[in-house]
Amino acid sequence: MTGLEAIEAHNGWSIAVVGISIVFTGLVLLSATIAQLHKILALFEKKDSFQERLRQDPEREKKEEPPILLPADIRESARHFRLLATQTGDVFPLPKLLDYAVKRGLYRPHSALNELLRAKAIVPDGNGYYKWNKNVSC
Amino acid sequence: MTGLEAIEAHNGWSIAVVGISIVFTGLVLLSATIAQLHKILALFEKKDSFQERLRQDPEREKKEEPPILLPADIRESARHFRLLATQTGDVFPLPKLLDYAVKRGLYRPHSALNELLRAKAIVPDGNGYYKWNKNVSC
Amino acid sequence: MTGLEAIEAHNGWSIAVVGISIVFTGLVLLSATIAQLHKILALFEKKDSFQERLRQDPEREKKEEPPILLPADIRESARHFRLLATQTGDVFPLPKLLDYAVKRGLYRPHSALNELLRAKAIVPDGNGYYKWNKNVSC
Amino acid sequence: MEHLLHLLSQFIANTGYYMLDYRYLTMLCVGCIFIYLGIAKKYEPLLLVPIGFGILMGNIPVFQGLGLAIYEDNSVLHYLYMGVTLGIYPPLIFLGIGAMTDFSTMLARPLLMLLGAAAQMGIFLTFLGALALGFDPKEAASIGIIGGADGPTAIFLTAQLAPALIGPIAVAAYSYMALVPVIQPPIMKLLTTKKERLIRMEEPREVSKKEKILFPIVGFLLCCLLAPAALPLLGMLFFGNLLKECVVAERLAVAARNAVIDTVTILLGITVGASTQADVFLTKESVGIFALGAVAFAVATASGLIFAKIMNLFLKNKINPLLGAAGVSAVPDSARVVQHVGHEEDPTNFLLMHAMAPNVSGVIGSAIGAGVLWSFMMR
Amino acid sequence: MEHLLHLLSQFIANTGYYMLDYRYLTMLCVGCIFIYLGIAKKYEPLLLVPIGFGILMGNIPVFQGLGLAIYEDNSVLHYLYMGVTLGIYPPLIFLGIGAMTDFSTMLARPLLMLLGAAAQMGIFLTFLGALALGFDPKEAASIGIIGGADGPTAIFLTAQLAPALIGPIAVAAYSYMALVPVIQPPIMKLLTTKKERLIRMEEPREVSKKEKILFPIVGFLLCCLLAPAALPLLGMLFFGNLLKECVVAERLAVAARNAVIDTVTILLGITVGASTQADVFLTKESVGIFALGAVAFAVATASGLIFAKIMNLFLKNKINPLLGAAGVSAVPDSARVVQHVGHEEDPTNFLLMHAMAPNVSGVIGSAIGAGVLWSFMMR
Amino acid sequence: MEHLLHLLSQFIANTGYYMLDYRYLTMLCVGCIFIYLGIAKKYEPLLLVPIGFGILMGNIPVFQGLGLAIYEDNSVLHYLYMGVTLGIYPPLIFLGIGAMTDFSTMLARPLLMLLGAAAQMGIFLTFLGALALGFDPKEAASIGIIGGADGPTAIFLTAQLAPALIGPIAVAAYSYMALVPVIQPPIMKLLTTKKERLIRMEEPREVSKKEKILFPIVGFLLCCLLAPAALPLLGMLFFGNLLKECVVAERLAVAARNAVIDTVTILLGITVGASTQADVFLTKESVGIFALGAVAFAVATASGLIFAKIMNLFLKNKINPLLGAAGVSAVPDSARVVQHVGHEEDPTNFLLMHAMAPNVSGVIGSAIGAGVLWSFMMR
Ligand code: NA
Ligand code: NA
Ligand code: NA
Repeated sequence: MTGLEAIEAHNGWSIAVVGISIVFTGLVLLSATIAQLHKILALFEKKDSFQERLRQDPEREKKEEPPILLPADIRESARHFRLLATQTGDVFPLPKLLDYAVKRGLYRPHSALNELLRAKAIVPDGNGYYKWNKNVSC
Repeated sequence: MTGLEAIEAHNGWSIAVVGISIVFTGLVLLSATIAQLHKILALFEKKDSFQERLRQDPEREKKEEPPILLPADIRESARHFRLLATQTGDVFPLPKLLDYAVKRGLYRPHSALNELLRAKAIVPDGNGYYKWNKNVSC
Repeated sequence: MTGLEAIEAHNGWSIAVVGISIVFTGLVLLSATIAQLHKILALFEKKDSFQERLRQDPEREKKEEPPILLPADIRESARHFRLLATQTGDVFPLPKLLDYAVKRGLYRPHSALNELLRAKAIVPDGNGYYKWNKNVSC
Repeated sequence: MEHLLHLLSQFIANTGYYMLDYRYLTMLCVGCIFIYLGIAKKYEPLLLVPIGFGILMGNIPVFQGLGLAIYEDNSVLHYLYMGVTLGIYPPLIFLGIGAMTDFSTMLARPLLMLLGAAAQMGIFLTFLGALALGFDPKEAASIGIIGGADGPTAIFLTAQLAPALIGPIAVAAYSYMALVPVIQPPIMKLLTTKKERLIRMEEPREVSKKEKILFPIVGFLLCCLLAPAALPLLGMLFFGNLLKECVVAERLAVAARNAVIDTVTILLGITVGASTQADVFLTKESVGIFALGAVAFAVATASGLIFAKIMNLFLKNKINPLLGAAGVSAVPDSARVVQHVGHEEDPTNFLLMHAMAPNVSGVIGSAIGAGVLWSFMMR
Repeated sequence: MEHLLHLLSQFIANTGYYMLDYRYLTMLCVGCIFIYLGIAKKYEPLLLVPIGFGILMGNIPVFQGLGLAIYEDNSVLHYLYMGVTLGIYPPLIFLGIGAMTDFSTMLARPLLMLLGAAAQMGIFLTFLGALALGFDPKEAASIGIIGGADGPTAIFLTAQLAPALIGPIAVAAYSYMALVPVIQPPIMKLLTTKKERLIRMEEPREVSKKEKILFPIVGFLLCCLLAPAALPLLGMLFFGNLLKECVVAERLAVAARNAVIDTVTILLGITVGASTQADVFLTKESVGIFALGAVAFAVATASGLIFAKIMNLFLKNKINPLLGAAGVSAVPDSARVVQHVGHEEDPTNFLLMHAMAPNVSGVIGSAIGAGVLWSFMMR
Repeated sequence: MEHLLHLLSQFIANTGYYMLDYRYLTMLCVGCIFIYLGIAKKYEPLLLVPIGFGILMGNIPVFQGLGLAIYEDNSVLHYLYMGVTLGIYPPLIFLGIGAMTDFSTMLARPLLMLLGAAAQMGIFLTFLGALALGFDPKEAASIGIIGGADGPTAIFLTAQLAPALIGPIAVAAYSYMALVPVIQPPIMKLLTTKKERLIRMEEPREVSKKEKILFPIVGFLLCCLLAPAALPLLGMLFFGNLLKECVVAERLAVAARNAVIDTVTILLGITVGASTQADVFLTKESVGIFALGAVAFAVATASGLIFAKIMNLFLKNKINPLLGAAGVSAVPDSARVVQHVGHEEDPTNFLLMHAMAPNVSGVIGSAIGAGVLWSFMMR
C-alpha cells in the first residue's frame, strides 16, 4: 500500500496533526513559563533584599574591627602562609594549608599555623573552613 | 598424546608455517604500501601546490589592505577585547568573547563589540567564527 | 511478630553482639598492626642506610667529575635544547626532546642533538632515558 | 603437506580480499568519504570520523562463526552496539550535551523557542511521506525523525521502533547534519527577502544565575509531564544542564561533558558505522530513506523560516526570519549557517547568538516529537 | 477526524498532567527539596543534586509498556539501575574514594581507629530496633546499615539483602548524611562536658611514604581475611588507595578519582533517586525506615562519644571525646562538625585533622559491619 | 547464648584466617611480589600493581554462596570480569594504545617492520612446543600467543579459545613483559657480534601529517582484509590512531588515551589478577605455561635478531641487528632494552627511536598472528 491510501490506512493525518500540536504545546508552555520566571524571581528577590537590609544594618557595625598588626616574629610566617593560601583559594581547609606548608618545607609548620590561629590572622569562616582575616596586615 | 606425534596429529606444522607466512605477508604488504605512500602523496602535493600557486597569485594582491586606525573612543575597548581574545585563541566565536567581556565586567560589552564589528576590527573568518583584523593597530 | 519477641526469634541479640565484636576485632587488629608497622620499617631502614653508607663511600669519590665546557659552536644549541628540556622534566626520552626541537623549528635538530650526546652534555640516566649533565655549563 | 595446502587455500578463501564484492567496496568508499568530509572539510568531525571508520570496520567482509561481524551475537562490536539497541548511549550523550549547553539566549528570548517547534514540522511531514512511499508506520516514524536533525534522538527512536533501520537512518541523519551548510542556504535565500534578511535583533537581556538553575527543573517538569516518552532524552538533557548551572556539582558536570560524552560518542560512532554492513545497508529502502531524509531537512528548514514570517505579522519587534532555519537543531551548525547567510547581506549583523535560541529549543522540540511518535507507535 | 479526537484524548489521558496524583506530587516536592538542600544549603551537593533530580525523573507518572519507568525491565533507567542492583557501582565508588583518601592522620594515631569501630554500634542497635518493629531480618540488617552513615555501603548491602528497599534506605542514608551538621551537635554537647570539649590533641607524628604504601596492602589482608564479605568494598577501597600512594600508577589513580567515581556517582545518584517511584516508596515501611535511620545516626554518634570517654579512663594523654562523633563516617562532614563544635568552645583548638582518623576508620568499620551482616543473613 | 557461640564458631570457620592454606598463601605472596616489582622496581607498574592487587583479591579464601569469588556468577568481580571473557577490554585498550602511539618512525622506515614480523616466530614455535607437551590445540594456541609479548592480545585470544587459562596466560605474559630487561640482554649479546652492535642507523626522514593520517586507514584495510579475525584488535588500534592523527577529533583521542584506557586497565588488571584463584591457578598446567612462556620470549627475541642479520646479507645500509629484539612488542620496554644494550657498546649510538619501528609493528604482527590462530582453531 502506498500513497494517500497508505497514509489514511495508518491514520497518518491524525498522528501528524496531533504530533505537531503536542510539540507546539510543549514549547509554548515552556516559553510562557520562562517568560514569567524571571518576573517571579525578581519579586522574590525584592522581598529578600528588603529583609536582608533590615537584618544587615545592625550587623554591619559589629563587623568593623580594628586592623590587627601581627607581632614581628610571626609576621614572616604569616607572609609565607599567605603565599601558600593563594594556591588554595580564598577559603581553605586547614589540613590542606598545612600540607602545602609541609611540602614547601616551611619552618615548624604546625606551631606557626597555631600561632596564626591564635593571633586571629586565620579565622574560621563558619563552615569548618578557614580564611584570612582581612584586617590583618603583614 | 605428546611430542612430535601430537604436533602431527593436530596439523601443528601446517598451522605454524601458514601462520607465520600470513603474518609476514601482512607486514610485507603494509611495509611495501607505506614505502610507496609518501611518493604518491608527493605527486599529489606537487600537482596541488602548482594549482594553488596559479590560484593564489591574483588573490595575493587583493589581500593587501591598508592598515586601519580605530577612532579614539573605541580604541580603549578594542584593547580590552583584544586582551580577552588572547584567552579564546586566534579564532573565536563571538558569544564566547562576549561572555568573557561580561564576566570581566567590561563597560557596555554588547555595544562595544558591535562597534568593533562595524569598524572591522573583528572580522569573520568565513566559518562562522571571528578573528582580529591584523591590519588594525590599537 | 514485633518487639523483644521478634528480636529473640531471629537471634537478634547474638547477631548484634557477634557483629559488633567482629567490627572491633577488625579495627583493633588493624590498629595494633599499624602501630607496629612504622617501627618495623624503621628497623629495616636503619639496616639499609647502614649498608648504603658502607657502599656509597668509595663511590662518592669517583663521582666528582670536572666541569665540562662545551665548544662555542654547540653551546648555542645546548642552550636551546636545555630550554626545551625544561618542558620535558629532569629526565626525558630522547625522541620527545627531538620532537619538541623539530616543532620549535630548531636548526638541524638531529645533528645538534647528536653533538650534545657526543659532548656528554646529555647523558643517559641508566634507564633508557636521558638527562642533562650537571657538570656542563652553557 | 596436503593439509598445509588445504589450510592455505581455506585461509585464502576466508580473507577479505577473496570475499570482497562491489557492495563491500561501495561501503568502504562511503566510509572513506565520511572520513574525508570529517577531516578535510571539517564537517562535524567528531561524528563523521568515528562513523566513517565504523563503516570501514563493518564492511570488511568476514566469515561467520568467530563473532567478528556486528550482527553476530557474540562479537565485541555486538556487545558495544547494545548501547545503541538498548537505547543507552543517546541519553548519556544528552547528559553531556546538557552539561555543555548554555540556554541563556533562549531564556532571554523565550518567544524564539516557537521557531524550534515550527521546524519540527519536518518530522511529521516526512513521516507522512514515508507512509506514502509504503514504509510501515514504525519505520515511517523513524524516518520522519531524521527531520529532527538530531543524531542521538534519531538513533534512540529508531532503536525502539525499527532497529533494523538504525544504520541507514543514523547515517542519513548525520550525513545531512554534516551537510547543513550546503542544504540550508539556498532554501533560506529562496524563502526570504533581502529586507527580511537585514532585520537586526535587539540585544537579549541578561539572565540571572537563579533563572539558569531553575530552568532545567521547570523545563523538565513541564515537558516530561506533557510527553512522558521524552523522559529518557529530556531527563538527561535537563539533568546535565542542572549539573552545569548549579556550580556546586561542577565535577560531575565536567565528567558528563568530557569522559562520558566523549567515550559514548566513540562507541556510538563506531558501532553505528559498523551497523551499515553492506548486505543489510545496500537496499532499496536505504535509498528511500536517504531521499526522504533530504526532504525532511528541507521541509524543516522551510517550516522554521515560514513560521518566523508568520510570527512577524503579529509582532512589533520583527524577528529576522533566517533564525527560523536554526530551529532544525543540528547544534551548532545551523545556527552558524544563519550567522553566515545574515552576514552575507550585512556584515555587521550578528545573528549567531540569537540563533542559538531556536537551535537549542529545536533539540527539545525534536525530543518531544520523538516521544510523541514513540508513544503513538507502541499502542 | 474521529480518529484524531480519539488519538488526542488518548494522548491526554497518558500525559503526566492527567495521571499526576498526590503521591507523585509529594515525591516531586521531595525531589525539589533535595535539589534545594544540595544547591542552596550546599549539603553534600554531589549526592543530593543527582538523587534529587533522579527523584523527579522517577516520579513523572508514565504509562506502562514503553519502558520508561525504572521498574520496567526494558527501560534505560532500568539498565543503568543494574549497576546498583548487581552491586557494581558501590565498589567502583570505593575505588575512587580510596584513590582520594589520605590515611596519614589515621596511620599516625592508630588508637583513634577504635572510635571508628565504636560508632558502628549504631548499625547493630538499629538492626535490633528494626527487628523489634517487625521488619524481617534481611530488611532489618539493611536498615541497620543506615547507621554506618556511608551511602555506597548501605546501597551495596541493601541491593544484596532487600533490593525492594534500596530507594528508601538510600534516601534515608543520604538525607541524614546531609543533615549531619544538624543532627550531631546537640548530641555532642549533651554527652560531653565543657572541660572535655576543651581537650587539645597533640600533633600527630609524620608518616613515611613506605607506611602509606604498605597500609592498603596490610589493611586489605587483615580486614578481608577477617570478614571476607567486606571484600568487594574494602578490596576496592584499599586498591584505590594503593594506586594513589604508590605514585608509579598515578594515571590510574587519576582515572579512579575522576572519570570513574564521577561517572558512577552520576549514574548511581540518578537511578537511586528514580527508584523512589511513589507507588513503591510511599509506604508505611518507608516511614519506619526514616524513623529508624534518625535513631541510627543518633546512636552511632552517642556510641562514638561515650566510647571516647571510656577510653579516656585508661589513657594518660586524654582524647577529646568530640572525636568520637567523627566515627560515623559521613566523610568529611562529621569530621567538620567535630571541628566546629570544638571551635565553639576554644577557637584555637584545631580538631579537624585529628577527626579524620576516626572518620576514615569509620568507613572501614561500616564496610566490615556490612560484610558481617551480609554473611549472617545469607545463611 | 548457645546461638551466640554457634554463630561465632560458624563465623570463625568462615574467616579467611581459618580457611587459608598453603596454596592461597603462595598466591598472596605472588601478588605481593607483583606489587613489589611494580612499585619498587618500576617494572610496568601500570600493569603489575593492578594485577598484583587483583591476585590478593582473588586469593582471600571465601565461602561460597554470597557471590564474592570471581568464579561465582553473581559476584561483582564476575561482572567486571565479563569485560575479559567477552573480549571487550582488550579492543578498548588497543583503542587507547592507538590514540597514544606515534607510528612515524615506522612510516619513515617501513623496512624495519619486517623485524616485527620475524619476532612473531616465537608465537608459532611455542604453539608447537605446547602441542608437544600435550596441550590441546586451542590451549596451545593461547600459550603460543604469550610469545607475542602483548598482554591485551594474549588475553583476547585466550578468552576466545581457552577461557580457563586466562589467569595463567595473562600472568605469564605480563610477568615476562615486565622481565624483558632481564630476559632479552643476554640473548642479544649472545647472538650478535660487537661489530654488529656498533652499527649506527641513519636518521629517519621526516613524515608528513598526511601520511600519518592515511596510515591508519590504509593499514587497517590491508591488514584486516588479509586477516579479518584481527579486526577487533587492529580495527580499534588503527581507529584510535586515526583519532589521534586527524587532529579534528582531538577530544575523542584524549578520551581514548585517558579515561577509556585507564579505566579499562584498572578493571582488566584487577579481574585478571583475581582470576588466579589458587585452586584454578596452581596446577601442573600453569607450570607448563610459565616454562613455555619463557621459551616464547626467548625464541621471539632470537628470531628478531637472526632475521635482522639475514636482512643485512641483502642490504647495503646495514641494520643494527639489536633492533630485531624490539620486534617482540612489549612496547616500549623492549625498545628501551635495545637502546640500553646498544648504548653499552657505544654511548653515542642512539637506537631508541629506531627501535620503535619494529616495536610497534610487532604489535600489529602479533594481532595478525592472534587472528590467524583464532580462525584456524575455530574451524
Ligand atoms: Na530538532
Ligand atoms: Na561508618
Ligand atoms: Na608482538
